[in-house]
Amino acid sequence: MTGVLMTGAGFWSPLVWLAAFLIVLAIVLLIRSTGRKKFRHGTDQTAAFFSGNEAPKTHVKAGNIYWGFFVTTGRYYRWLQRMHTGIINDYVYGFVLIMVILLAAVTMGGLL
Amino acid sequence: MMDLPFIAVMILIMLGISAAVLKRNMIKIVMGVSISASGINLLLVALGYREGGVAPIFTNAPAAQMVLPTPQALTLTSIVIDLAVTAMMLSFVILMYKHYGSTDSRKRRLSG
Amino acid sequence: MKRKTDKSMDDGMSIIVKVAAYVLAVPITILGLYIILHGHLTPGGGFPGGAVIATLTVLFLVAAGKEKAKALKRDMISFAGGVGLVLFAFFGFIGTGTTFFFNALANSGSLFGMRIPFGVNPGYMWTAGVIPPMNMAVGLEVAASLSVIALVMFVYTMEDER
Amino acid sequence: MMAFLLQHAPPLVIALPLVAAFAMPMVSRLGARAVKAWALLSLLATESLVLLLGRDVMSGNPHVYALGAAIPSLTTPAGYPIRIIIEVDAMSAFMAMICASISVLVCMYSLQYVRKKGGQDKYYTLLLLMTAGMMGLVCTGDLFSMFVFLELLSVSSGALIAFYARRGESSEAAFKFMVVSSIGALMVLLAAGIFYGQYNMLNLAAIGGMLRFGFLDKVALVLLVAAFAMKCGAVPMHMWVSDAYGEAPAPVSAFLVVASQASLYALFRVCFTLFGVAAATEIMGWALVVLGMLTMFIGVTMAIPQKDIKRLMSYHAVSQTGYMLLGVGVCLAVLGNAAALGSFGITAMQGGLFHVVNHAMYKGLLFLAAGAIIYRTGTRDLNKLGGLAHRMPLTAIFFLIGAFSISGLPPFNGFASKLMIYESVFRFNPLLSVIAMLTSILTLASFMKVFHSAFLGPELPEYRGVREMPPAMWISMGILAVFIMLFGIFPDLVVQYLVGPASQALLDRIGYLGGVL
Repeated sequence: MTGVLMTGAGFWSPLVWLAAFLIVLAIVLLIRSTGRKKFRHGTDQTAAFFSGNEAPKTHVKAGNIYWGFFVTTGRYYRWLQRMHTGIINDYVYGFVLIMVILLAAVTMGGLL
Repeated sequence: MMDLPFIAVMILIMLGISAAVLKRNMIKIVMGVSISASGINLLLVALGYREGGVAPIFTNAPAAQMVLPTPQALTLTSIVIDLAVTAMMLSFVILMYKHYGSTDSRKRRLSG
Repeated sequence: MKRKTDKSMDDGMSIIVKVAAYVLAVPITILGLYIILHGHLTPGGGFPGGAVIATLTVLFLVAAGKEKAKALKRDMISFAGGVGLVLFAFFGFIGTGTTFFFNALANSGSLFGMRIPFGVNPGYMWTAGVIPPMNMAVGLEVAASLSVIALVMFVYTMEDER
Repeated sequence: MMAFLLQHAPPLVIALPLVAAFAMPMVSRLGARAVKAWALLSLLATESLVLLLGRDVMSGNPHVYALGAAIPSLTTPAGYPIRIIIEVDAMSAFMAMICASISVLVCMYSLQYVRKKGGQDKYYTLLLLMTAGMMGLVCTGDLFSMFVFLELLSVSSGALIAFYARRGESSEAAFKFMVVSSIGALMVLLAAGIFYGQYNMLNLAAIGGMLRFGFLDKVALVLLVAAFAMKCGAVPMHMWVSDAYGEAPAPVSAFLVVASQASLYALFRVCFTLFGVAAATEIMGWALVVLGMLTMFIGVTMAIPQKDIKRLMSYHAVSQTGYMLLGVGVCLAVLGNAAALGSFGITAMQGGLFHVVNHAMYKGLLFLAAGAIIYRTGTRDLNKLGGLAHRMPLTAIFFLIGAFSISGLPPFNGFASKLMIYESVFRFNPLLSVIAMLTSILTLASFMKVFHSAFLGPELPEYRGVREMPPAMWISMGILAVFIMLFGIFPDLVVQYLVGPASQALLDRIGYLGGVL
């Protein structure tokens, strides 16, 4: 059948998904249309509430996003930073290391 | 004595790669890569050697078995490629020296 | 970063080196051409011959110095290299009637199409089909592109700091 | 005429971009417009030839071509293969189609993106050479030609990475790339030498037929796998990827993704066709799976804190390569077990190969979107960007399509291939599947960070004059976006007509060997 992808354990049908998505969208729009019509764009209604003061119009910069995540996983990231030195010698060293590990795995693998 | 070239090949390749891993001077890293390439070229030439064979050149050839010219062709090709690669790497080192003022591989700006 | 500009290389090296270089130019050219043209008979061929000819450029650059090096136009040299490569590909396409890279000229009796007599021989020039023309094309290409590499590197190393 | 073209298509798809690149010094004398037209036309010709060849090959008709033989199919004149042999089966055709299609789009995008004075002809020459290298790498049936094309690919991409030589960083990235990839290619050559010493052959099929799998063969297997895994950017050999992709011009980054996948093809070819069941497939398969897991997770976690938009995307490219290694590695691990292979192995491989084509498309789209941002704003620092959606809505939409696709949100194409990988890998080992899903979540998180910091927020004063990107750029991105949608909505057709034959060809070792011998 067209539009159904068999994935071994189950199936995935984007067309059915799209149909379901459209139905849900229609329901959402239906519910939305029953709402109040007093909404005005560009008035105080849309402004953010900032304790009665003027809300600052700033942009959260990329460096500040996920701050808590980096604090929690700090040790892991320090380890990663130590790994990614950016020195070409370490790049070649990683390659040699993988070759040695693979060689050990392939030659010793039969014995285990 | 037949294994002598192969031992030399191994030594050359190891030398080249250890230079690429251990040396911090980028010119020396390029030299290491070139040494490994020469080691592999030596391997190809040594593989093409046959006891009692003559070189595959028709002109004034003695009446004896000729060796297959494939390894020689491979070696020539790989020498040409090695030349191009070495020239490229050296010109990058020149450019980096112009910008960073050093040929030390630890002086890098890309990391992490 | 400020670096001292090396002015000593502008006019090239001493007169002894220059004369020696100009004298050597002739045998180098002849050797290179010999290696290219006899590529199908003796060891050698397009790449070694072209490399020999390219040493001429290096010799000229080192001996004559930066001012004279401006006489070598990079565009023209890489144009010649392109011509060589396209010729090489053209000789590859000649055989496309049967297969790509098929040696269509060999044993055909035309240019380079002489049949090789079996056995020990002193080497016949007009044999081997498309291989000698391909050697020439490769020789042209290699001579040109190695010259360009030498020229570019020479200009880079001699260039003043921006 | 068509039959003639079809018969000679295997060498022509390599020769066409190569000759076009050779002729570039002559064409460049006619001016910059001629250079662009020449590059685009020759890539279009290559693309149409590849599609012609691919349609024939996909319908179960692999092509074998011996260069210089009296007839193209004369591969064994003296009982053993002696010439350079090009063998195009469904897997090669699949990869060749990806390479050719992306090359056309990248060239189209570059028409307006690359503005450097005096460097135009060199840029397009190198682009054509890269295409030729990829085509050769995926079409050749010979270990030594594989090395040659790998080096052609490395040299041309190295030169393209350093295209903006005014920046010291790009030279640094190119130097690192060249050192690492030339050492990798030397290992391939060493493996070719080892094979030649044992079997006096260089042809993949001939070596595969005579393989004894002694100690030297194991060494050669390790050399080849390590070299190609490094070239496709598996952790811990991935550090060059973030430098090279990050510093290259944006269209080149999009093309380098495909170059990595050509190396991935070579890796699969070596594992499945050259060695096959005879080798330690279980160990090798597990090695690929472990590499894939590491690649996936370390790649994505390194991507999250990045502040350079292209460097962030390069780490994502590393991370996505892990999915392909995982899918195909699972298939390799169960290659000797017919029941497991039938029940989930083939699906895992199909998922991996489907991910290859999807990755080429959405990663290409994302890199091109990043290129559009850089083209208009002149900066790649996410900390300095913001509010671009006001001025560049089209870029924002394309970026969002790419971001949803790479994070595996339905109904985009990334979801279909990831679902195949998850469900089949779950039956192999549930833990792997869970880590793969976690990686997807982290991918979405990091792309939301990019989208928020570059496109959302109030309009910044310094980008008030920014305009939407020029037409050649959005047309090529639009084509990619449309194909991402189509592949997402009709994944079953893609699997049936493209991925299915390719995975069958990769598993059909006897067929590949029999094509030459």
